[in-house]
Amino acid sequence: MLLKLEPSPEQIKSGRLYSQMGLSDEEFMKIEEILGRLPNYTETGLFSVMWSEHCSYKNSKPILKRFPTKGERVLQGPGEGAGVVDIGDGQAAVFKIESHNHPSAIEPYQGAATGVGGIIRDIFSMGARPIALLNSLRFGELDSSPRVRYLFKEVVAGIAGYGNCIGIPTVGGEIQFDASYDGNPIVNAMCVGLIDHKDMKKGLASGVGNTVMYVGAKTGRDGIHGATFASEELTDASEENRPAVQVGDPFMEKLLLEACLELIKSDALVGIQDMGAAGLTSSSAEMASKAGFGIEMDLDLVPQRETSMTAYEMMLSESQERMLIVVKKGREQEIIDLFSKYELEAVAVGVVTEEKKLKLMHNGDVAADVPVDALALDAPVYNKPSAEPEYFREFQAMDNSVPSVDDFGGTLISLLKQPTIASKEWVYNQYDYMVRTSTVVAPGSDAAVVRIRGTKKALAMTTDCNSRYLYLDPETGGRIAVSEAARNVVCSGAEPLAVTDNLNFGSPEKPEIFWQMEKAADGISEACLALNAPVIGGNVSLYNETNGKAIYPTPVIGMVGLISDIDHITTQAFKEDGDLIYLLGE
Amino acid sequence: MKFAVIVFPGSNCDSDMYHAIKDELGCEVEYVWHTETSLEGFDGILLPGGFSYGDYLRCGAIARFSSIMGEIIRAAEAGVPILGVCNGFQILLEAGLLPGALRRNDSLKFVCSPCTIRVENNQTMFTGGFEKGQILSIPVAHGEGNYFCDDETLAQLKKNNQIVFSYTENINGSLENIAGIINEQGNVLGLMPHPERAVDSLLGSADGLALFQSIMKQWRESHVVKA
Amino acid sequence: MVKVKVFVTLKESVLDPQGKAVSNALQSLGYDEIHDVRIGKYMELSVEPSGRDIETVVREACEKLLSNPVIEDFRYEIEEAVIR
Amino acid sequence: MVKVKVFVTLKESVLDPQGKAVSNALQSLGYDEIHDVRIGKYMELSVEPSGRDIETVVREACEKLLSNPVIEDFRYEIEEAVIR
Ligand SMILES: Nc1ncnc2c1ncn2[C@@H]1O[C@H](COP(=O)(O)OP(=O)(O)O)[C@@H](O)[C@H]1O
Repeated sequence: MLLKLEPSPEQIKSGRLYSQMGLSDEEFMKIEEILGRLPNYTETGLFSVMWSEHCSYKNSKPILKRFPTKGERVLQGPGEGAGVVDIGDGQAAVFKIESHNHPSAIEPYQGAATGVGGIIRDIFSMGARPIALLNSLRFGELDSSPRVRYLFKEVVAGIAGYGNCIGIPTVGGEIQFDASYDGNPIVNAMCVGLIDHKDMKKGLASGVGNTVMYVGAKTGRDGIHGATFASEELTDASEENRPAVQVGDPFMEKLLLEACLELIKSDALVGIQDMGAAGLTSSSAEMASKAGFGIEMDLDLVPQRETSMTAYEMMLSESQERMLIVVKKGREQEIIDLFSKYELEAVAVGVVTEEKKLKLMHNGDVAADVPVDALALDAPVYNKPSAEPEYFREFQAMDNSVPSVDDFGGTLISLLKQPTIASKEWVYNQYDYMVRTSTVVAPGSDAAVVRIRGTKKALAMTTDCNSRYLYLDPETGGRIAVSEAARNVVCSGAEPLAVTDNLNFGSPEKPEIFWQMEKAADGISEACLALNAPVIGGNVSLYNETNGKAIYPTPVIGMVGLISDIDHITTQAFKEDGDLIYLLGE
Repeated sequence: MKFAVIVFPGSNCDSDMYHAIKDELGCEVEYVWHTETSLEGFDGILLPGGFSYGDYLRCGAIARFSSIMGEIIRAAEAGVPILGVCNGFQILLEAGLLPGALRRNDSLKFVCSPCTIRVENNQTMFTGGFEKGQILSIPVAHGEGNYFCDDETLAQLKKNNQIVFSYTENINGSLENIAGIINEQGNVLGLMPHPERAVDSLLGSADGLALFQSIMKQWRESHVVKA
Repeated sequence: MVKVKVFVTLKESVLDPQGKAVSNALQSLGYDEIHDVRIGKYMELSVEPSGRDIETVVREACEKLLSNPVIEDFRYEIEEAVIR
Repeated sequence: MVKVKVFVTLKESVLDPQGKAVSNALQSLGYDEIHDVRIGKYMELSVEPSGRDIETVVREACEKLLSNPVIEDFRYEIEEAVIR
């Protein structure tokens, strides 16, 4: 057998090899202190992905603390795969938004497709049936370069390709074009699901002796270090040292979805979590840490697509369409049978242990042995310095002026021609927005409306964010983003329930960017409080910069509202000749 | 009358079809998993849309080897009404139960939108409830709905009145605007538009309901005669 | 293991919209000398020699599954087994 | 006219869901000897000889448009011009 030579612990330290994985000198010292020894190569890898911004939120935790997360309807706030809000009759809505900006910049079709696949897994790993998808996209100016057009075209095709195939309608979204996104597009995908309260599941690995099982696609070398990659800014060199790109398999995920929703009904299931960013590492460490237990896994048992994979590669792979589940000891065969009906593999790969450690065996050796809390809970948190940017002071000092318009008709037409304002039919006609035959209000109106079969209820949903406002004044812009979402939901006849947000910003190492994050969060919080629409989950995507230049601050707001009677749905279009038109508000 | 909705791995309009039959038509219906080998007790067979086997290789190419297909072919010969919608149509073509093939849309893009089709033949067990020439609003959602067959087959289709539906506007490049065809025997219909998505005016159109009603009516009549 | 290469192409009489789109794109990129593009599938199979005649197996697989005779033609090449 | 054949295949470590589905299907059809299927694209170009080096033109077209270097590799064969 071919053995790959990995650097020794001493070489990792003396050669500062950890820094290539995204760990700082201080972080490496902290790891050494936690372990009381030098970490080996695999262990260094585990820490590097778990302590990346993408998994640990080390730079954004102080920001997220500002959000109101509680409310009388909230059944699950931030901290699980997705948030859950009560919608009455023992039912709940489950939703979350997720970014796939960096992968989409490199390989737009697969980047967008796997983004959709990932957010769907977040929903069904909670035990919910996904019922709708939305997205929020940003690109450079369309006519600025063929590359931008290519990104746009392929991202849309990737979203369509995945959502259409798996059979979840893509019912809404928004798109803006602006030069600030030239080299760094924004691709955020949101999924909404439906669940009965009694079926809610958590990502918990509890009960000593219970079995840890791996289900779904085999592990390959794709996406190794994706989480770290997502936590770095894009440079021209990114093209070369990018990880093997993940390819989505929506067909596999459709089978996984149906199998998992059947599994949820089984009392053999203890916990379930999807393998998203940092794959096997984050799912195992988080499930164990949250439950207060440990996990021991034998990596030789992990289904592998490629030969001679190392422990490091298996643990860091971001192969798609995989889940980690914990089942009651002795009930494994039932689970294997259930998955085999869907032509899927379910393999026992480990056990829950008393000692709160993640212990990995590979080829008969201990490949890693680290405290789970050190990976998951005790990741460093930074309070980055913040500073009001120069540009903001200048803008504030400027006088308000009203633009003078002579030719109203001409100006209106030229506005309507702006790609950001123009009809998005070209985009949404590529999305199957009707599958599941519940889409009452299709793309093209304000919020989309999806009925809940067997009831009079429906959910209204939307994604919104005008990042230009946020650039000009992040606090006011944040308030506007939430208010716009709420207006869209209300105009469809719904009462806002809750919010999921995706904080897309530049590098938090820059005080001006961190300031934007703080202010935007304050604005969002204020509006959420005022509208009684708490934040029940979300995602953070930082380092959205190309060669040092940041995107506009883009905290995308996803909002879901409840319509209690489908007879009260309202749509955007004028209905009849002679109807009166009113203008409400200031 | 009792319908079977065949579920292949990757089918995703199965529940839409099921609810159309159960909730809107008010008829008995059951899902049948593709590994089954019997369709005993069913009076109508529905192959729903979706992406069986991910539409990998060619749409419908892999599904047509499912074990249930042997039974479907037998049922076709026995005159049982069989309806294939979208991916179901693709499977019927691959299985040779209908002539021709579907290519990628000429736009090379997936198209989902409301759509109008014309009833070209109302003398079938599926279209008895329509007028000839009637225009129906039935949505489409497909990437490969561009119908093709050779000249000889086309001449046959025309001669036997097998072209049942055509698009009023060619949305995908289909030969002669063909949206749906029937077999010579008249009991196997395949079409790209989704009648099961047009059974409730809340969602935009209920024009598809009459298609299912026609099947039921025909069945009732033939069973009254037999009884 | 014997490596088999399978080529599936659209029949000549069948229009190839994808090929046409690619050839237009090439023209607009300035590759005027490229006139006509036809796009098909290329498959590599690894076949373990069994009792059956490999050529029969491959031909059957092509006829039954890998190509659709209504619109496609196929061709295959069977490579000599590589000795390691 | 020179006929050029282009083969575009997925890079080795990139998942090929399509190939996997087809190889499962072949197995269940009883072709147990077919173990592994990888599916790629096969293109035939007709190139009119111009002042430019044909190989350069083809390579550039492959890099720029016909393949996606992030996940695919390509290979081409240039046939001798056929005299009619
Ligand atoms: N911007 C945000 N606002 C609120 N909650 C957030 C935000 N970003 C992340 N979270 C929450 O932090 C938790 C961890 O998120 P994440 O690592 O993205 O989960 P996953 O691994 O499932 O993608 C989730 O519960 C998520 O909802």
